[in-house]
This record gives sequence, structure tokens and C-alpha cells, in this order.
Amino acid sequence: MVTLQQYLILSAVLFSIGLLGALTRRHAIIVLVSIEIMLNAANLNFIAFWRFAPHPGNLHGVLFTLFSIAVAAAEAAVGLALVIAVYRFNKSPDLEKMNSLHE
Amino acid sequence: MILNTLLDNPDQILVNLFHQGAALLQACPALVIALGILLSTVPLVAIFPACFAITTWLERKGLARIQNRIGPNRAGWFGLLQPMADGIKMLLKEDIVPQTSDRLAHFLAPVLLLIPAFTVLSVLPFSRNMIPAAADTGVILFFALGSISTLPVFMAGWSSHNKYSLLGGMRAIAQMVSYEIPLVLSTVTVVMLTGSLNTVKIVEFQQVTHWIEGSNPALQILGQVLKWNVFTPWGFTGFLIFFISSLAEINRCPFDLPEADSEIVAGHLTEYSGFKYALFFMGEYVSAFAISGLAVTLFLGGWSGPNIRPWWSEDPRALLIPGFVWFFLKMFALILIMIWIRGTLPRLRVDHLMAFAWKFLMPLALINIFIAGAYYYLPHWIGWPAGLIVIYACYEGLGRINRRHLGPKRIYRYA
Amino acid sequence: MNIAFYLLSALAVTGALLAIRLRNLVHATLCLMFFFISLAGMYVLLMAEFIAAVQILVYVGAVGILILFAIMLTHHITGATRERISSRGWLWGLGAALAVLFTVLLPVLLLSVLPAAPATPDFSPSVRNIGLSLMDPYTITLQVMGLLLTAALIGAVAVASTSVRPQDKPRT
Amino acid sequence: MLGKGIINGLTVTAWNFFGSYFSKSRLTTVQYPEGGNTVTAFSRNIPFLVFDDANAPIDSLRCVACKICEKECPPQCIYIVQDKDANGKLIKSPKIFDIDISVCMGCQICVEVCPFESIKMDSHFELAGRDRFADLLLHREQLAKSNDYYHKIHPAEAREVDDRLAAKQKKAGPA
Repeated sequence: MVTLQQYLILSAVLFSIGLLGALTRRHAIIVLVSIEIMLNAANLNFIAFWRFAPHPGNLHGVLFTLFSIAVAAAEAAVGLALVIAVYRFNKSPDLEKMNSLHE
Repeated sequence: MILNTLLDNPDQILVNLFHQGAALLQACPALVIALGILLSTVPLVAIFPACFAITTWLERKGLARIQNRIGPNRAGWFGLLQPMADGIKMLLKEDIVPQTSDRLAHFLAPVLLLIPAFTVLSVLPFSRNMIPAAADTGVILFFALGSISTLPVFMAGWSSHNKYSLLGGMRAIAQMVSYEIPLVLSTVTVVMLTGSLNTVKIVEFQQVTHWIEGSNPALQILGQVLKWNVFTPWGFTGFLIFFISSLAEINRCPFDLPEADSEIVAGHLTEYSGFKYALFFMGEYVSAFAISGLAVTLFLGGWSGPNIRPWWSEDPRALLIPGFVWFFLKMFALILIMIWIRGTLPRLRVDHLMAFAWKFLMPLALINIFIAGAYYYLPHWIGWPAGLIVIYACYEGLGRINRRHLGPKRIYRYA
Repeated sequence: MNIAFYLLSALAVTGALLAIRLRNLVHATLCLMFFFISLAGMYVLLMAEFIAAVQILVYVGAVGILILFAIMLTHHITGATRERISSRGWLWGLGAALAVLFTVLLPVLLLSVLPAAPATPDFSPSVRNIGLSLMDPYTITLQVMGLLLTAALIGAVAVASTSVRPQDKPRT
Repeated sequence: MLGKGIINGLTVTAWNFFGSYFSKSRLTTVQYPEGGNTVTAFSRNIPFLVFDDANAPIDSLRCVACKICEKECPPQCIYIVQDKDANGKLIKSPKIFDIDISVCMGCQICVEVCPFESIKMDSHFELAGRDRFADLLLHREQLAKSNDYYHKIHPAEAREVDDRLAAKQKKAGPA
């Protein structure tokens, strides 16, 4: 039987991988991807806690995950639109070149 | 003895087979589970490729007759062995992989296409108690697994390193994503009225249970047919929207832009040959079966059809003609309509395709949801005609509004 | 159960690692898809079937495809650039990520007392229950979510569709 | 009404579908080996050489080895070597006349440029062979076909040619 701890460790590892990606990559899209990985790790936490809770009948974890997925979808849509818009200005998806606010 | 029990209720043949097998294997629970898995997967994996073979023959024959040709008639009786010959040809062909292609993705794409195509079949109820995965989330699981199939198409288009492939792949994704919206919205009506996402409950909702379980054969037949969703205004509209969007979803004519051979060679299939091409082909046909099966389940009463109880049977729900016969008959009827449409309609232009999904099908599907809601609360003798009138008015109105954007009618001087 | 868990977690960790480290962006996105799918499998293990379906529908069917489209719109299609892919301070990033993992997350997890088995072994929420809770305690949240998604839709279109580049702007 | 055109189209195709089972005149397909000869008098594919005397086909070839066709042939599929008599003097007859039918595109230019009406278009189309080189290079023995054969495959055209040759002979005769 898999324990709650194992799920949480997996989720922690996934979160750190996401963090690693967000902190070390230059490409804007990959940074967004890393943020998605972190969000997913958090979702796994919610579901695991809900499953191992004394009263799984009240579904808070499931619903929170549902909302979090919706937020992630919205975030991805807006984030990618921003990446495309910035790319039009800079001609590069490189975050290190997006360092000036004026034209 | 075993044969006798199996034939007693032909509708439940697999269920009875499982019970017999489970009784034999009682000692080992793991083997019983294995038997259950085998009985629910092997028929799917065996029957649907066979259906694919028959459909390729049907399609070639049907298209040929529509064009006043004869069609394949050399291999076997009436050309029935033609799929076999095609299969052997495909297997023996050289498998060409472009040098600059992305080897791994190019290899994985056809395999990955088959996985969602076959997994979605598991939520379809082929007959009473004959559903591989009676999931509570049936319909949404179908769409979730079905949405994976955009991925292999993109992989095929991108990994081939060919501009036609890439164009085809991008077209396929844009089209699949756009048409998924009216597809899902049109099923919302059924889910709303049934109050469940479970496909079995959706089918049972379309039967008049107390008539079927009663003793009058005429009422038994009527009870299996009368309450199909397609016989209501919202159901009929939903069915039309679902069917049209499903044509786009599986890249069939007239929405076959991703593989438009006159524009972009064969789209994402351009760089595929031999067995991989055959796999792609099979994946497309199996998803056509799956989505027709879902249409049958949602709107055409699933396994129910004109049917009576066998006079020897004790079971009040037993059926003379097995339910899966009706299911497959209706599924093949839809496939034949797809072939008929392919023989009739020319391909749409890309902008027309998108406009049709976003400006016509989606508003109509949204209106349809409202009508289904009203139908639920109104008495049927008002709801039925009122729904029909409103739907027809919206259909005409949307048609008029959209026609204004089409520009003047084109006159073909040289055609 | 155990085997499935270890397989899925291996797939998830590999997928995530490859997604953030691969040079080829399309490959990275495809690995990300495998990560998403393995997490959906994890949800099935945790009896949250509906969330698994939503995970595949939203992440694989929508977010992943969106990312692929964004890559196609912003990048050379082959994706094979020989440039440096890590940012300048990547060593600091690596240190920070490892520090978070080993000094904060893992110690807390290993030291706290957690239930070893679920309270109700076979409980699976029906879609009906999820729908009812959306309608009863979470009504406002649902409405806000709808508003958020609409705003995101309009915002994304508005942001991405401005086709004016700095050099096209008339100088005054 | 919206969608009327689609329904009209569907009826047309359905009519065609069922009609093809009932009316024989709809099915115009001729099945190849057993469906009979579909070659008409207008059918042309590769050239052949006309001879007049059935007893001595090679000696009575109309061809004089002038090599005009060889020069005019766009894909250059004709190869001609002029024959010599016992004294080594060139005579007006081909020693070698080869046509590579894997190269020939059936353009009929050789027929048009021939001043002696000696090369004409054949309508025999079953040219497949087992050897891609030997079986597709036709020599003068295989190319030589009688004037009667010409009359059989293209009657009207052959009659015209015969008239023209007779007129030429008549003009040349008195001189």
C-alpha cells in the first residue's frame, strides 16, 4: 500500500524540478512549462491529502484541484499570449533579453 | 450444458461466459480477474480491426457506385478479400523514413494514435452489462482520451520534417480543437437531461423500462425505440451538431483538410509508408467507429432497437436480438452516411471551416442547451413543438447571419 | 498498487526532468505531456477518476497543444539551436531548488506524522457529488472561475492580437 | 432553407448509387482482360514500321534509313544504322532500326516527319516484359508490321496513305 508520505515526497520532488526549471532556463515558454509542473505537483498534494483525510466525503481537495486546473489553464493561455506578444517586440523568446521596459 | 446456458440469453453471452469461467477458476481469484480483463479487451481488439477491414471495402465499393464505377471486385467474392490484399501489400512495402526526420517521434506517432483510439472504445456500452469500463465519468473520459489524439497527429506532422506534413499537422490541431467545442456542447444536452455522465445510464434513460419489462410485445418494441434522444427537437439538433463536428474531429470529408491531397499532398501522412501508414489509417477508422458509437449511445438509443423478449427466457430484460447487433447496425449506418457524404460534398476552405465551427455550430449548440433546459421543465406537448419552432428559427437566423459574411454568390463560368 | 505507483512516479519524474532540460522545445513539450498523463494515472490510483479525466482534457488536450502552438509561433520549427539554454545564474537556481527540496520540503515531510492508509479504502466520489458541491458550498467560486476564464480568454486574445511592432508605430 | 444544397447533392449521389445497380448504361467501366477490346481506330501509342510484301517483311520495309525520324525524335529513342550492300556501298534500307519503348513518349513526330509513309503509330498496348532492358528495346523484326495490319487498326488513315502513295507512283510513273 502506498502511504501518504510517498505521494508527498513525489510531489515535493516534482515541485523542486519545476522550481529548477523556472530558475535556470532562459526560454520563456520553458519557464511557463516549469510553472505548470509546479502547479501539478501542488494538485497532486491536494488529491493525496483529500484521499487520506478522515472524511473524504466532503470533496474539498477534489474541488480545489478542479479550480486549480482551471486557473492553470487560464494562466497558460494568458502567459503564452504574453510570450507571443513579447516575442513580437524582441524577436526572441529569451528572458535575458527582455530586460528593458522602453522600446 | 455450458453452451445451453450461453445460448439461453444471446444478449448476455459474454457475461455468462465470464460467470462460467469464474465458476471454473474459482480457486484462483487472480485468474478470474485476468479472465475479466481478457473478455473485455480481446473482443474489442479483435472486432474493431475486422470492422476496419470491412469498412475499407464498404467505402471503396460505396464511393465507386456513387461515381458509377464498379469498385474492387478481383480479390475474392465481390472483392471481399481486398482489405486482406491491401494489408499484405502494406506489410510488404518498404518503410521509408526521411533522413532529416525526428526518428523517435516519427516512429511513435502512429503507435500513439492507436492507443487513445482503442481506449475510448472502453466506455461504450455495446449491450446491457457489456461495457469494458463502466466509469461514472464515461462521457468526459471519452472526450479526455479522445483529445490525446491531437498529439500524435502533431508529432507525425512535426517529426516528418516536411512542410506539407507540418501544415497538415497544424491544420489538424486547429480543426480538432475548434470542433471539440460544439462536439462537447452538443453532448451537454443529453448529460443534462439524463443527469449522469455514465454511458449506461444514458442508454437506459432512452428506454421505457416498464414497457420493456411488461408482457405486450408491441409495447416492448415501442419502449425500445420511442424515447431515443434523437426524436426530440434538442436531441435531433444535438445529433446533427455532434455528427458534423465528429466528421471534423476524425478528419473525414468534407472536413478532410489535414490530409487534403490536392493541396498538401497527404498532410501529416505524407512521409509515412508501409505499415506505419496502415496503422494511421486504422487509427482513423477506429476513432470513426468510436465516435459513431458515442453518437449511437448518446442520441440513437445505444443497444436498444426494435426488439422483444425471447419467449423462453426468464430474465425480464432479455432480448431476442442481442443488443450489440443493434449497436453495430446503427454504428455502421452512421459510417455509411459518412461514406455517402464523402462521395457527395467537396472539401471546405480553411476559413470557412473555422467560421462554420465558431459562428454557426457553437451558437446553435449553446441555444440547444437552453432549449433542452426548457424542454425539461415544460410538459412535453408544449416543449416538443415549441422547441422545434425555436430551433428552426435559430437555425434559419444563424444561417442568414452567416450567409451575409460569405460575400456575393460565386458564379463558375467554366464549370 | 505499489508497482503502478513506482512506475507512474518514475515516468512523472523523468518526464518533468526531460521537459525542463531538453534542448529541443518540441521534445520537451512532448515529455511534458507524458508527465501530465502519468499524473492523471496517479489521480486514478488515488480514486479521483473525474480529476484524472479533467487533467487529460485540460492539460494534454488544451494546455499542451497551446504550448506547441506558441513554440511554432515563436521559434524555428526544428528547435535545434546551439545556443546556451540555461540562464546566467543557473548555478544559483540549482542551489535554490535543491535547498528548497532538502532543507524545507523533505525534512518537514519526513518528520511529520501522516496517516499510512486512507480512512475509507474504496471511496470514489461520484460526479454527481462533485457537481452538487460545486452548486452548494462552492457557488461563488464557480462563478468567479467562470469570470476568470472569460477574462483570460479575452485578455489572451487582446494581448496576442496586437500586431503593432515598435518600428511600425508612427513617431510623433 | 440552409442546407438545401447539401440535401440535393446527397439525393443525386444516392440516385447514382442505386442507379448503378439497375441501369447497365450507367456502368461504363470495361473490365480489362475479359471486357473485350477497347482499342478504337483513334488509339495510338508506339510507332511501327510498315512493309508491303508479306513474304519478305524485312526486305520490303518502306523505310529508306534517311534518319529524319532519328533526328526529330524528342526523347531520342530511335537508333538507325543504314545497311550496306556486298560492295560496302550504302543502300536505302535500315540494317538496325531500334526503338526503346521505355523512352518513347508516343508523340507521333516521327510519323509526321517521315516522307516515305514508312513509320506509323501502333495501337497495341500490351507491351509489358520480364526484362526491363531486352524486352523494351524493339528491333526492326518486332517493329515491322504489314500494310494489312495497318489497314486493320487504322482503316481510314491507311486508305488515305495508300491513295497518296498511288498518286505519287502515278506521278513518278510516266517520267
